[in-house]
Amino acid sequence: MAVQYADGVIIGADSRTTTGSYIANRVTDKLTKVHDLVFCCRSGSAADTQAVADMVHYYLQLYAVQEGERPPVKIAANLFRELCYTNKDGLSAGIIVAGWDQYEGPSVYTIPLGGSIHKQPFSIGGSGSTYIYGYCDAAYKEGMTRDEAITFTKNSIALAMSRDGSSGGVIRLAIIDKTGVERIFVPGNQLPRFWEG
Amino acid sequence: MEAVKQGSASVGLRSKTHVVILGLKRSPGELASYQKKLMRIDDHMGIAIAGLMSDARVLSTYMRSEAMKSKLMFDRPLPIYRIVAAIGDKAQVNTQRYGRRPYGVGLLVAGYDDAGPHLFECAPSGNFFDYYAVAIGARSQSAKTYLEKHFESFADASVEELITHGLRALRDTLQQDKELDINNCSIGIVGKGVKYHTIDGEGIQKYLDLLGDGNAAPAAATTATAGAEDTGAVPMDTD
Amino acid sequence: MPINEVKPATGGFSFDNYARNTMLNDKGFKAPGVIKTGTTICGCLWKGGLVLGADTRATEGPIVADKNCEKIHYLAPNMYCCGAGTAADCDATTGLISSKLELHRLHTGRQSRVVTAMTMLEQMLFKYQGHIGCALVLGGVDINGPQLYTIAPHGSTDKLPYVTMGSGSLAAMAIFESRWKKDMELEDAMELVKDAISAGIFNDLGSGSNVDLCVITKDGVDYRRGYDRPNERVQKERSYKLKPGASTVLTSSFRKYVEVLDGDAMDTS
Amino acid sequence: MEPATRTQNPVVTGTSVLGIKYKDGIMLAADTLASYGSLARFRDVERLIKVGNTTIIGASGDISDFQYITHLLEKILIKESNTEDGHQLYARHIHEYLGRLMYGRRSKHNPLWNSMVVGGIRDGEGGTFLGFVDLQGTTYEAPTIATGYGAYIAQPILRKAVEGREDTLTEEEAEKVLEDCMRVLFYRDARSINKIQIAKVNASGISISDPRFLDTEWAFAEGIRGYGATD
Amino acid sequence: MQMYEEQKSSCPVKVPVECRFSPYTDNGGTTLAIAGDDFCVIAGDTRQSEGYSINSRYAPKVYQLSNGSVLATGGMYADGVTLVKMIEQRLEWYRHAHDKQMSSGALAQMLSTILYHKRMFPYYVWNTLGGLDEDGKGAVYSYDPVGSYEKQKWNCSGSAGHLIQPFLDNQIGFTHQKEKAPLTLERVVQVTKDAFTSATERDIYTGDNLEMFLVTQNGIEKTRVELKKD
Amino acid sequence: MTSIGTGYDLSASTYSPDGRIFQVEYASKAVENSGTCLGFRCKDGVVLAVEKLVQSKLLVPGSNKRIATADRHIGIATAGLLADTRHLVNRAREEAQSYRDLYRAPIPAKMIADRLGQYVQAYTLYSSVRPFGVSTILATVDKTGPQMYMIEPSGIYYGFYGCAIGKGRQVAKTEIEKLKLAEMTCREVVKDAARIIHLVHDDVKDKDFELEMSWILDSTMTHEFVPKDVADEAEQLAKASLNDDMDED
Repeated sequence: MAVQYADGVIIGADSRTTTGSYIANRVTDKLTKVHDLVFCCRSGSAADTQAVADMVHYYLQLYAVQEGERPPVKIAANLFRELCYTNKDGLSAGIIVAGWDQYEGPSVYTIPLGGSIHKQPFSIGGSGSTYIYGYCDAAYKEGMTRDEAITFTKNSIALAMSRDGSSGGVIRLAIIDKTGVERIFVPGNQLPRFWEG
Repeated sequence: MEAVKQGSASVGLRSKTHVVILGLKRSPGELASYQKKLMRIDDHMGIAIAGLMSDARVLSTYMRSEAMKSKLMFDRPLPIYRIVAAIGDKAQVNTQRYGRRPYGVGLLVAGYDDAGPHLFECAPSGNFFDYYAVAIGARSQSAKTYLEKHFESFADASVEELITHGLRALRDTLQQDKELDINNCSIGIVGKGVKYHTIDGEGIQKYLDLLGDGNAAPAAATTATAGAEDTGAVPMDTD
Repeated sequence: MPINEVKPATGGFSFDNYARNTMLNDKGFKAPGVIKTGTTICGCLWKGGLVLGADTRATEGPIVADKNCEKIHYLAPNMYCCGAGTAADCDATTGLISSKLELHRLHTGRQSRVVTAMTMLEQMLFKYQGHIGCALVLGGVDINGPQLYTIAPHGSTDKLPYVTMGSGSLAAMAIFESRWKKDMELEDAMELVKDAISAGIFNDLGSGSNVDLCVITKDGVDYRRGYDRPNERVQKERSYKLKPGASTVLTSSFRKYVEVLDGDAMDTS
Repeated sequence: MEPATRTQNPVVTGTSVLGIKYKDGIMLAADTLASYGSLARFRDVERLIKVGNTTIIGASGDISDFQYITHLLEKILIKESNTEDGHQLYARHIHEYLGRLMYGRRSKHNPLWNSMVVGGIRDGEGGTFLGFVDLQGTTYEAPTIATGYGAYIAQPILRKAVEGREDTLTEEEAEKVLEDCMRVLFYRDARSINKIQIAKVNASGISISDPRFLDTEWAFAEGIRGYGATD
Repeated sequence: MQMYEEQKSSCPVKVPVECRFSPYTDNGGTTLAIAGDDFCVIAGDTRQSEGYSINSRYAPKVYQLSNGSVLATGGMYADGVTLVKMIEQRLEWYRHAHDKQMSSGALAQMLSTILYHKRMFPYYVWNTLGGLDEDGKGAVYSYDPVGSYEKQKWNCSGSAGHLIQPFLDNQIGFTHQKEKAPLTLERVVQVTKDAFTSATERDIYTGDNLEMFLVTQNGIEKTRVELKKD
Repeated sequence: MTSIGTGYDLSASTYSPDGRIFQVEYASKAVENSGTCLGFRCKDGVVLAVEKLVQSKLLVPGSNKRIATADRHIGIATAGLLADTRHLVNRAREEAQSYRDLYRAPIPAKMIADRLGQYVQAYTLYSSVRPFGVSTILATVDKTGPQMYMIEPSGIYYGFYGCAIGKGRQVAKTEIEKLKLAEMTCREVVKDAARIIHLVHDDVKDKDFELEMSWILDSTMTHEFVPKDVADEAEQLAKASLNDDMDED
């Protein structure tokens, strides 16, 4: 999940990796850095998305060296799009790209299964996302503060984790703004449970 | 009911741990073999019958298949009370419906299960009774009289003692000119740690020997005669 | 194409017989089974380094093909790799990567890094899209300290403080999940890995026989082949040595040396 | 021949059930989740039940089938108690019955989609009993039993803790090992939750605990970054 | 929040995903029977397994049916249990009718009939029946799941059957050997133990315990030997 | 009008000229000659008590129970033919079970009474069967609280607070009427039940008897025999009060 707020973006994810219903990794870090201020969240085949992310990581490093500046989020997102679209038959990858750049500030892009690209104020994806579309649409406000956005992200992920068997573990958040990246970690035994009243 | 009384007598008695049933076998004639009086139902249960053999066969087949069902479904020996009650229920229906005749057989059911030893009598009326000791069939009243006099000592009796008591009770049902011998009676035993088994023929001799004088010299006057039962004094051994 | 034309080998896999094999397979001629290491392999970090562990059973279907095989493969002096899956794939893959690393070391003159090995393995497995059936646990110590990775057959990777793979991975993971702690002592870590492998040996039929361990620290490697042998065979009741001449002779025919009448006798000098 | 149209699939399902023998009797554990596919749909379903005064059963698999089985057991127990002849069905008998029931249904190609653990007093002579039944009618007894993922994840821990110690393992130790297993299952089974129940049969009778939450450990994960080269 | 799911085939971990119901399963295990002049040894391991998991280390699959016959079942455990229950019922009715136990020859024929009656939905069981025949000689009968049977002197079936059978041919049958050592009970027991310890080494479905029934004129003796547990 | 020799009594499907069915009346006779049987509906449950006449000393005490359980929450006490009782109890069990099969809940009191009543009545309709020779007291607790019904051989049933059937019913009824059942607990009523049974028992005509008592409490909803200590205490009190009465006489 990724959310854009006034000064930056927040991306967050649970930490569960499953094979069937076996949890192959319960503390996965699904927030993948592809450049200093650009991250992605991956869903689908782990092998495919990791390979794609590694390639984008490589291209962005090349870009940064060649252009002499940090790559804009849009450039990163389009690299993902290109790889996913041209190899759509061989890949199973749904990716959210989020980050901050000097031209557009914070931005969030979604590249779903077929390889299309969509710019959105916030984006959710993966198997657990279907459980929280309603909540996210209701709770999202434009121009949230940083703290509001953190709470919104945390709550949304926690809700999905509580209902989706394929999501779970801990919540990892990364807050990206022009100053850099801050990581937040919510252990599995301290998840929000506000809905339980 | 009368069919039961026509049948030769069967006697049953039990201690705290064992049940013994005894049957008096009749032979239809010199050339015929003796009729079977005891039937094994399962390792923990056997019956003695008085009355129509064909009815007894129907009932014993039913009992045997119920015993097997219990083993199949629950892996447990069929509780004695249940099968006795089931037979009672079958018999009751026959008493209430037109076009059916009641069973012409009385059963003594001897069994040992989790709840201990059991001795039941199943009557054609659909009634059944849980006894310490009982006798059915022809001239069974004489045997009952004997049993009533002695039953208090049965609880702690050994199997051997039970058998001798049983034989004595059985002897009291004999017609005057008859005597117990190894051919005309059979014994069924079941109890704690003892699977149901019968003693027939030669095996009985040693118990007959235990009866002592009573058997060698038949008691002088048995007032009980067929048809007219009497609770009058019956000579008997009191050890 | 002339049939006797021989093309030079181009490297990689040969798919020449693919069509033939598919045809044979369709007609009911099954390809020979491959030996798999239905396996328990695992590794965990401790205060001063890491410990890798593996069982030693190799199976071919329900049959134990090798009771004491080696599943912890050498990659580099500071790096070992446990392999599960098709034995040949594990051997070939680790062998290939180990030689590449060696060349890389000769080229750079520096110690190999664990991420380098991991990236090479990952890219190779991803390239073959799962057709190379090996699941690996990679452990090594370099200038970034001790690191532990798993690489699944399709080329996905995980980096974790304790990992398991193979058919006994659930059994071994159960032991780690209930007993692993951060910054353990060496003895405790070895005991834990031994127990994790034992859990696989005794609960997973694909795993069995002995426990191999490999301790890697910044100072070097301590490879303990047969660290624990809980499954020694009992003494046989009888001896089955047959006496010479035990076999029945069905027919016998004796012939004299054949004398060569024509030609030259063979020179036997 | 008629195609196997009656063969359904499990719909609302429960995951692992664990059972062990210990010094004083039998202990079972299960979580309280009923999943609908991967949806954690009902989080308060009790999958451990009491059957008579000497037996407890834990079920994984389809919940509707389990409710039906519960009803059948209730029926035979009522029949049993109605007769008032001093007999009762002990764990061994219930296990046999379930084995026949499940086998009978599998033979009609219409299985009851469950795996069950049966624990309790063996029979009228006393002793303890721990047995397993599944949808194909497969039955067995063992000192430790685990269904579903528990067979892979919990069984190694249980066997290590219990095998050979059935007569010395204390109630506290038994409870702890079951909790440990349920925790590991929560870590590793995507169809589980950390809300569990524990049931016991011992000399003082049957007790089934209220659902309670397990504490879990995640702190070590804070420093983990990425999946490989990037960090 | 993200899903991050590996494709099922991408991992060597065999995850049991039940999709379509199969009424059959294989619970593994090995059984053996050897007939001597006046005795018979019937044995089986006690491991019950499913896939790569051990269900129980002690789930006996060799059953005493009468005072002269012992049946060893391998394959699907539930079918084996059911089959034995069916046989026991038939034996019970036989006993009610004839007041004696069935001979092993009659039992052998009856078993074949019972198996063939389920020709269209067979019991998935490999049976080996051992005991003493009417003359007190050891007899072994081996069956396929649908009732084809053969009287033999020795037989081994189940998961390690093809490993042990040649060994028995050599050590019990002395095929192609000049000297045939007398087949004593002691020798048969030793060969049986060695057969099972060896099978345990190489067959993953065999292990845990060996249960042996020694049938002689004096009755049936049951013994247990531990096997390896890995 | 007497039935003897008229022929109107040979079939349950034959009315006599004055509108009676003698078969049913005969069945009632069977009940009237049976040991007394009492039922008390009190504020926290229902108590059943039976005077069971013992025919032979060879019988095992406690056997041939006259009170049966038809479902966890249903107790049945009867006067009349024991074999018929078992038939009826079996029917009650089937009815209770079929209700459970469909609704997965215990059958309500009125429902079981109605179904049994209809069943008994059906046996008065046909010449091929004879009526039941039993009167039944049905004790149960359902969601509306304790309930008690009595079913006669004719199939008629009524709800009662206190009822008595069998030999000693007249005396017993008078005694029961003296009790304020709606204010009493089962535990208290048990003592009165024991006392009344002892009171109505005719030492002269009848042989030995056993007192059978059961209850079904609101709190447990389970029909069970009164615990031995409670029953023994009640029986002792009953004997004592009987002796007192005699002393007064």
